[in-house]
Amino acid sequence: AQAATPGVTASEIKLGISSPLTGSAGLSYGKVPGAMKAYFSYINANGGVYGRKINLISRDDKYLPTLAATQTTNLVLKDNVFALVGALGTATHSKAYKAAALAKNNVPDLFINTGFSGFTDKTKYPTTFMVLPTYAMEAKVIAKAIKDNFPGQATFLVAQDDEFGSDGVAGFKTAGHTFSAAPILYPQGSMTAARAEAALTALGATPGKPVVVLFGTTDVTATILKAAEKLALTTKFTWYAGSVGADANTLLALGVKPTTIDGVITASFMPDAKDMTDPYVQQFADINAKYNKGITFDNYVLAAMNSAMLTVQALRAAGKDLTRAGVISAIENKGANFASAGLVPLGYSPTSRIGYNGYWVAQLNAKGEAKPYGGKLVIYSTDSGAGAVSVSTFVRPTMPKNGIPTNS
Amino acid sequence: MSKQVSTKKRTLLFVAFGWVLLLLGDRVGDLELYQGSFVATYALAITSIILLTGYSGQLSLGQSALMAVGAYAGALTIFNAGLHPIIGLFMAALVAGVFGLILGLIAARLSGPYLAGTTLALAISLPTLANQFPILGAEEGIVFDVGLPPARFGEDFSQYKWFFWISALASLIMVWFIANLLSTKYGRTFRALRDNPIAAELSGINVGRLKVTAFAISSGVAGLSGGLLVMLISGVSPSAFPLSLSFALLGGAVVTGLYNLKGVILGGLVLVAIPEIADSLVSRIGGSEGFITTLPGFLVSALLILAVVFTPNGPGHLIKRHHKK
Amino acid sequence: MTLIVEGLTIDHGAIRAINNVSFKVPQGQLAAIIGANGAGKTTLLRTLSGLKDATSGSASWNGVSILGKRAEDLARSGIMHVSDGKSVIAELSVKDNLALTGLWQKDKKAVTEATNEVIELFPILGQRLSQSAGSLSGGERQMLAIGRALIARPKLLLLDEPSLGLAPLIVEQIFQTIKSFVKKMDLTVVLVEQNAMGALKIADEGIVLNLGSVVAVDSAEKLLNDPAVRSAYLGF
Amino acid sequence: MIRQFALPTWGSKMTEFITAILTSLSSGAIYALMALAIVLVWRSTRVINFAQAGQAVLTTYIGYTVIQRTGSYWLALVVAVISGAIIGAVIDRFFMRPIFKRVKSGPIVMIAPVVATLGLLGIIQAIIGFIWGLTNQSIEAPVSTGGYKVMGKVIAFSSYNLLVLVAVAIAMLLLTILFQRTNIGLALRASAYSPEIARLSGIKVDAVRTLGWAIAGASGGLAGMLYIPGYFLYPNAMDLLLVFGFVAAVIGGLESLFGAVAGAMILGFAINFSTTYISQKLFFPTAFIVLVLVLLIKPSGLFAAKKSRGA
Amino acid sequence: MKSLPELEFGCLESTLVSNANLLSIKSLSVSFGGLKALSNVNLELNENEVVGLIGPNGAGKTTFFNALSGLTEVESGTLSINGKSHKWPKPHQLIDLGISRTLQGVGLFPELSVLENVMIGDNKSSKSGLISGALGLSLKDEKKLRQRALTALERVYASGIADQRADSLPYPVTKRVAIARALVSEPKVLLLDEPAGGLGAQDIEWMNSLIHNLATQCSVILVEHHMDVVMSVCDRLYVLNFGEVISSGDVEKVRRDPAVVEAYLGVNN
Ligand SMILES: Nc1ncnc2c1ncn2[C@@H]1O[C@H](COP(=O)(O)OP(=O)(O)OP(=O)(O)O)[C@@H](O)[C@H]1O
Ligand SMILES: Nc1ncnc2c1ncn2[C@@H]1O[C@H](COP(=O)(O)OP(=O)(O)OP(=O)(O)O)[C@@H](O)[C@H]1O
Ligand SMILES: [Mg+2]
Ligand SMILES: [Mg+2]
Repeated sequence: AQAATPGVTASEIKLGISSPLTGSAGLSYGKVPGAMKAYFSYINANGGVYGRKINLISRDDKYLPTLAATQTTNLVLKDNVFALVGALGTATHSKAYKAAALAKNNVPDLFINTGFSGFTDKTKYPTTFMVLPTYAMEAKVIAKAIKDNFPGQATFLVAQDDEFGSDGVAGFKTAGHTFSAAPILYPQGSMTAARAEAALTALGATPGKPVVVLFGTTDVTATILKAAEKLALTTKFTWYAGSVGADANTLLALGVKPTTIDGVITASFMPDAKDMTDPYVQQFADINAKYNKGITFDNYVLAAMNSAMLTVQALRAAGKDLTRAGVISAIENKGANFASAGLVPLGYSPTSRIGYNGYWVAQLNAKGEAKPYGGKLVIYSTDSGAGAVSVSTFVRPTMPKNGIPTNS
Repeated sequence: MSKQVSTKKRTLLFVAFGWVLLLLGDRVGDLELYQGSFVATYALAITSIILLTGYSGQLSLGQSALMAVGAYAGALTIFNAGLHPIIGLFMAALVAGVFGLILGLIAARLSGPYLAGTTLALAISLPTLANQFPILGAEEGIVFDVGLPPARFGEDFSQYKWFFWISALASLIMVWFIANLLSTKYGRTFRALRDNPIAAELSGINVGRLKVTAFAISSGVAGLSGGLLVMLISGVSPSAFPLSLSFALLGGAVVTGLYNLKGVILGGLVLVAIPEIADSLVSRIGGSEGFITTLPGFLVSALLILAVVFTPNGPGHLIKRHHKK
Repeated sequence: MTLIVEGLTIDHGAIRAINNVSFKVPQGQLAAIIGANGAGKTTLLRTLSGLKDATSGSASWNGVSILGKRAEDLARSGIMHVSDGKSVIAELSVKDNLALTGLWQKDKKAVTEATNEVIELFPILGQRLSQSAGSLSGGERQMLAIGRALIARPKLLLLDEPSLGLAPLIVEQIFQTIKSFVKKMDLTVVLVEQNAMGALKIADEGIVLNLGSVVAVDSAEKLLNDPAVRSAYLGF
Repeated sequence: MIRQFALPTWGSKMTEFITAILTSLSSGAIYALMALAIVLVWRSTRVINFAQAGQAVLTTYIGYTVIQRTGSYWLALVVAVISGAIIGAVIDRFFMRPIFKRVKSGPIVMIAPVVATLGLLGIIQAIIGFIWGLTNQSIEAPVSTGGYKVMGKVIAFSSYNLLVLVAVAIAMLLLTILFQRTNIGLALRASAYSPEIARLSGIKVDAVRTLGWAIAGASGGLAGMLYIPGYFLYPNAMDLLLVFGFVAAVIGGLESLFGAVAGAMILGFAINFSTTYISQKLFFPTAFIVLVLVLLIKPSGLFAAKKSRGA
Repeated sequence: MKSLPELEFGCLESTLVSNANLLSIKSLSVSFGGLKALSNVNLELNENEVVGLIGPNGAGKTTFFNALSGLTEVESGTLSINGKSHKWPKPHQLIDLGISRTLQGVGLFPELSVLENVMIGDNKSSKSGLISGALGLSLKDEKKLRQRALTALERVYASGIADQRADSLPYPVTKRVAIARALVSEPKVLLLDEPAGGLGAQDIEWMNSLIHNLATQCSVILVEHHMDVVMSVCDRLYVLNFGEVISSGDVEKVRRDPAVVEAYLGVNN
């Protein structure tokens, strides 16, 4: 049976990733394949997966749908990979998925890096497993946090005008949250300094300390925060930056002042990459230092290594006789119990393809560290639909020794 | 302008070429078929540039936007109106052609950098509009599905072969149309107005109208190739038509040689093969992570420049010159 | 200061435009080069002014070789070429066109003087100074081109069909002007003309080209009276 | 329940309007930086230089490195402007000149420089990625980016915005004087329109064109060093700005530096007003609409040179 | 001979006058800004007549052609053909009036073959539409046009070079091809702008006889600075100076007109 499984030999498992390495999107996400490779190297150095070494082949799609489609097809047809991991982006991956006929060939499409709820549709994407919670979930959690912590304040939403924003808008609607003004939806690339200043000037006239939710990429968060600095409005608002756009390292690198970042609230399902007390974080940071030389350890690297660790567990759970169907059913049946750095529960089941099922609410300090809001870690868990947001008592599984999974 | 190929000969040539492709299609793998489909699609897009720039002398930097118009028109026809994919591809060409006609009427008085600027602005603004109309499906876009190959072709007939048949056939037919058109009156008049608009005007040619005609036809051709492109990636979305696509096609047109259609396949081939080659070259050389990620872009760009420097009129001209000597 | 051309051969790709041509033009002399269309006259001038490379042979001015030099350097050393076909820059004003040859000259006063002289010579240019050169009539452009060259106070003037498209009266006037300049400024002129009659009348020496080769070199007067030349190039 | 707030109306219409004007000015100034560089190359060599986005970013990276080493923005500015000039000159000498030696007539003359400069853009961006890595950097503005306080309110206009605006005005004035009033300017124009006639008139065309590229490169360096502090630094940082700069230059007629700045201001105002008063979604379409409207009225832009007669 | 499609134009206001001039232009004025390039110019042309339009450089001769062919805006003036008045045409409508012209430069299409250049001259006769063109069905029309172009080339003795590129031709030949291009539409009126300019003595002679020949089939308005040509081929002359007609009439009369001698010819001619 083994010979029939593409990408698997007695000594090797070939995996593929198509993601942006260059271009604007490559700035943040270009580190992902390298970080995953670093983790796999670590595993390979420690015996691999049942003796097989993992070989991750990375192809640059520049965040363009056409390239994603051809690169993914290349991975499947030319590189003959066993499974795909960590694909990035909605427009890109939705095209790549069909073009490379992943469904037809039953190619596992593991731990994709997008929160677009469309990917939860098992009939359309039967082999896909998300890792991020959906954008809608995040919106619901934010709505809940606002309700709990800032009752009576005006609220505003600034969101990117695509599936990212529209999923978010839908989530707030589901949660029954209405904003004090129509959401500001901006096309990608249009939130210039001038536009941000105009938007904040308008919002600045609101009495009280309104909550501004930023549902966009990190560079836009930075642009808006810098506009607030200019207009002396940083403390006028309570800032709520979505998980995609709140990487503190990046914000600082983009020139946002530490005092501005101090107090920004965000949601996350992962521990903070700066939190070296967390065993996972520490382990991953060690691996990074050894196998990913010269790359600073940050949230992107952390998330990528975490996905790699999930991948190793999925491969192990599928058993020594590795097949594509085997991996898919292994995640469906055992995925919820995989060890991971995530602080919220994993939701994999035969019916659900969503990975993390919730968020904890964090607040950045001036050093860019994310600490639990209000000093106490509260984990909110929910679904993408109409389900309520509940506080979860989830305790994550302890890390496998040295970060090397031994599950089966 | 040496002796012209007669229409009959050209038709035979196209049929023979189609036959060769058909045979070839049975002998190569899915990946080659898939890449071949892109070659055909890009060749068609380059055809639209050769018609517009090489023949009628107008420079458009917005071919990607026109392709997007065709792509959306096709997708709506198939997905929303539920019509046959062939009608979808037809609509892709037609709607883009009409769009080009309207744009051409607006831009008829523009030339050189002014037209280039206008089309460039179009290329960055048009795709962002797609997010504004829910019917266009935002970033995830609309599925563009030509369906499975007919059952009578058998089990082995893969989706990729089906793609290849459709894109190669559609491109062949369209290029045949354009080649016919350019070999007689229209080609002649396009070139005349390009070379000397005043003399053309005095010879009774309505230069303004003809420029618009060229723009509309070119848009139609681009629209069809847009339709084919999204067929290959099985769905349309705004980001599938970035400005860089327009630019890449211009590069392809230069490699092809702007003045005749003979090399369009080569242009398409280059667009598909060069990044591929650069990628595999780099992975073979190896090196630091930064080196590996930046080198392919460097190589592709460098090749583009070399092409412009050494064969600005296309390899066809090189070969011809050698023959003469 | 003599222009010496020896065994000059020039090709356009496979076409040999000038074949083993030799002649001399001493300082202060006006040589007319005549010959049918396609004889190679323009090609010869373009090579002498540095616009085109020669295949073999030599050419020197003032004892210094001028082959392989750049057109702009030759121009600055006093070799001015007025190319055929109304060589003006259509997008620039008449004034700017005239100013081009003064840009690099040190003596700005002399430039102003020369400019005024040119305007005196072609008064219509004076009336068109701020107009773009592209709006001039064919003949006006020709005047502008010659005027621009004269402002450079050239030592060797290469004129390619200056009478082209000019009214008879102006042709007369231009020929006389050229002649007077030769005297006044001790100018050496190589004048290429279809109007062989007019050219030979003012020239000291005539060179007859045919299909790229020199078929006759003689004093202009003798050529004017040579029946063979008359029938072949003067049309009577 | 969350209480509904109506945005206060007192004076807010006025604030909105004033902010729209201020942001229009500052974005117009930014577009103008790029438009100037584009017009400079166009005027001196008839090339739309798409590599300008890369050149400007590259020089800004050089400036960034200087800041890292010395901490001085002003020194970095000088270095960036000088290296911009050098890079521009090198590009002309080693890329554009060989291309124009081979490309002389026909539509290829329009396309070859476009493709070549795009290729250059790719090369420059790859080189930047290789040297400085593919991550975001930032440069701190040399003057305060805090908005001015007017009648107790902070407005969307800072010393930094003022600096950019003033720099644009000065650059435009100096360059205009250079082009219109000096011999170098005339030589630049003549070489661009007709290299052969310029040569025959004794103008060192090659040198003059290289000088044109150098001046444009220098102003690109200035553009980068002024723009990036208000934004971020990465290899593609000025791609979009290039498009808007080009659009602005076309609006202005491509010939005149004043036109470039005017075009940029028109674009800045159109974009900020349409996004403020109609919808943020009009950000990109506005560029197209404004351009089409202007060109419908004046097909060669607002301040174009007169056309030459046909026959 | 092809019937002229002139009926399409301005028939409504036409007033049929027998024995009318083939072409009649009344009080034509053209200005460029403040410059009066033509003022109140009247010109008449009869069938099979060669009329010369001469004058100093910048007198307005080319402007006259440009006005008649729609390249320059007319300030005032009327145009009538065969007694019927017409609107001033747009450039591309000139041919419909039975008029064709050559340009003062040569104005060939450099990258087209000689034959194609000439075919462009009667592009309108090829009715092939986009669709028939795309399907390759317009061959008959093309063949006919090609034949006509070859005939026109024969008339200027240039049929041997039909397949050469126009930019590879020696200068005198380009002049012939330009005339062939103007002839192929079989115009009633031919406007020639300096056809002998830049030609050598032999070619000028040749051009002379060509124009003579042409006059048997159409009428010609000739702008030319070569007085030999003008004097030998023209039936009548108009002399422009500063945009005004300063003299007109038969050749001998004009030639001796002191105003013309002073403004244009000089004493030596
Ligand atoms: N750029 C060119 N490429 C190829 N052949 C050329 C080129 N220029 C000129 N020729 C050829 O070289 C020969 C000489 O041409 P040239 O223009 O020097 O003649 P000319 O005596 O100046 O003629 P004319 O009196 O018509 O101006 C001709 O046969 C011409 O066709
Ligand atoms: N578009 C224009 N703008 C301004 N002035 C113009 C324009 N066209 C022509 N002129 C001027 O009108 C006058 C007449 O020009 P035109 O070309 O008709 O002269 P011409 O008689 O043909 O002269 P030539 O014999 O030199 O060709 C000239 O003085 C010219 O400068
Ligand atoms: Mg000549
Ligand atoms: Mg004239």
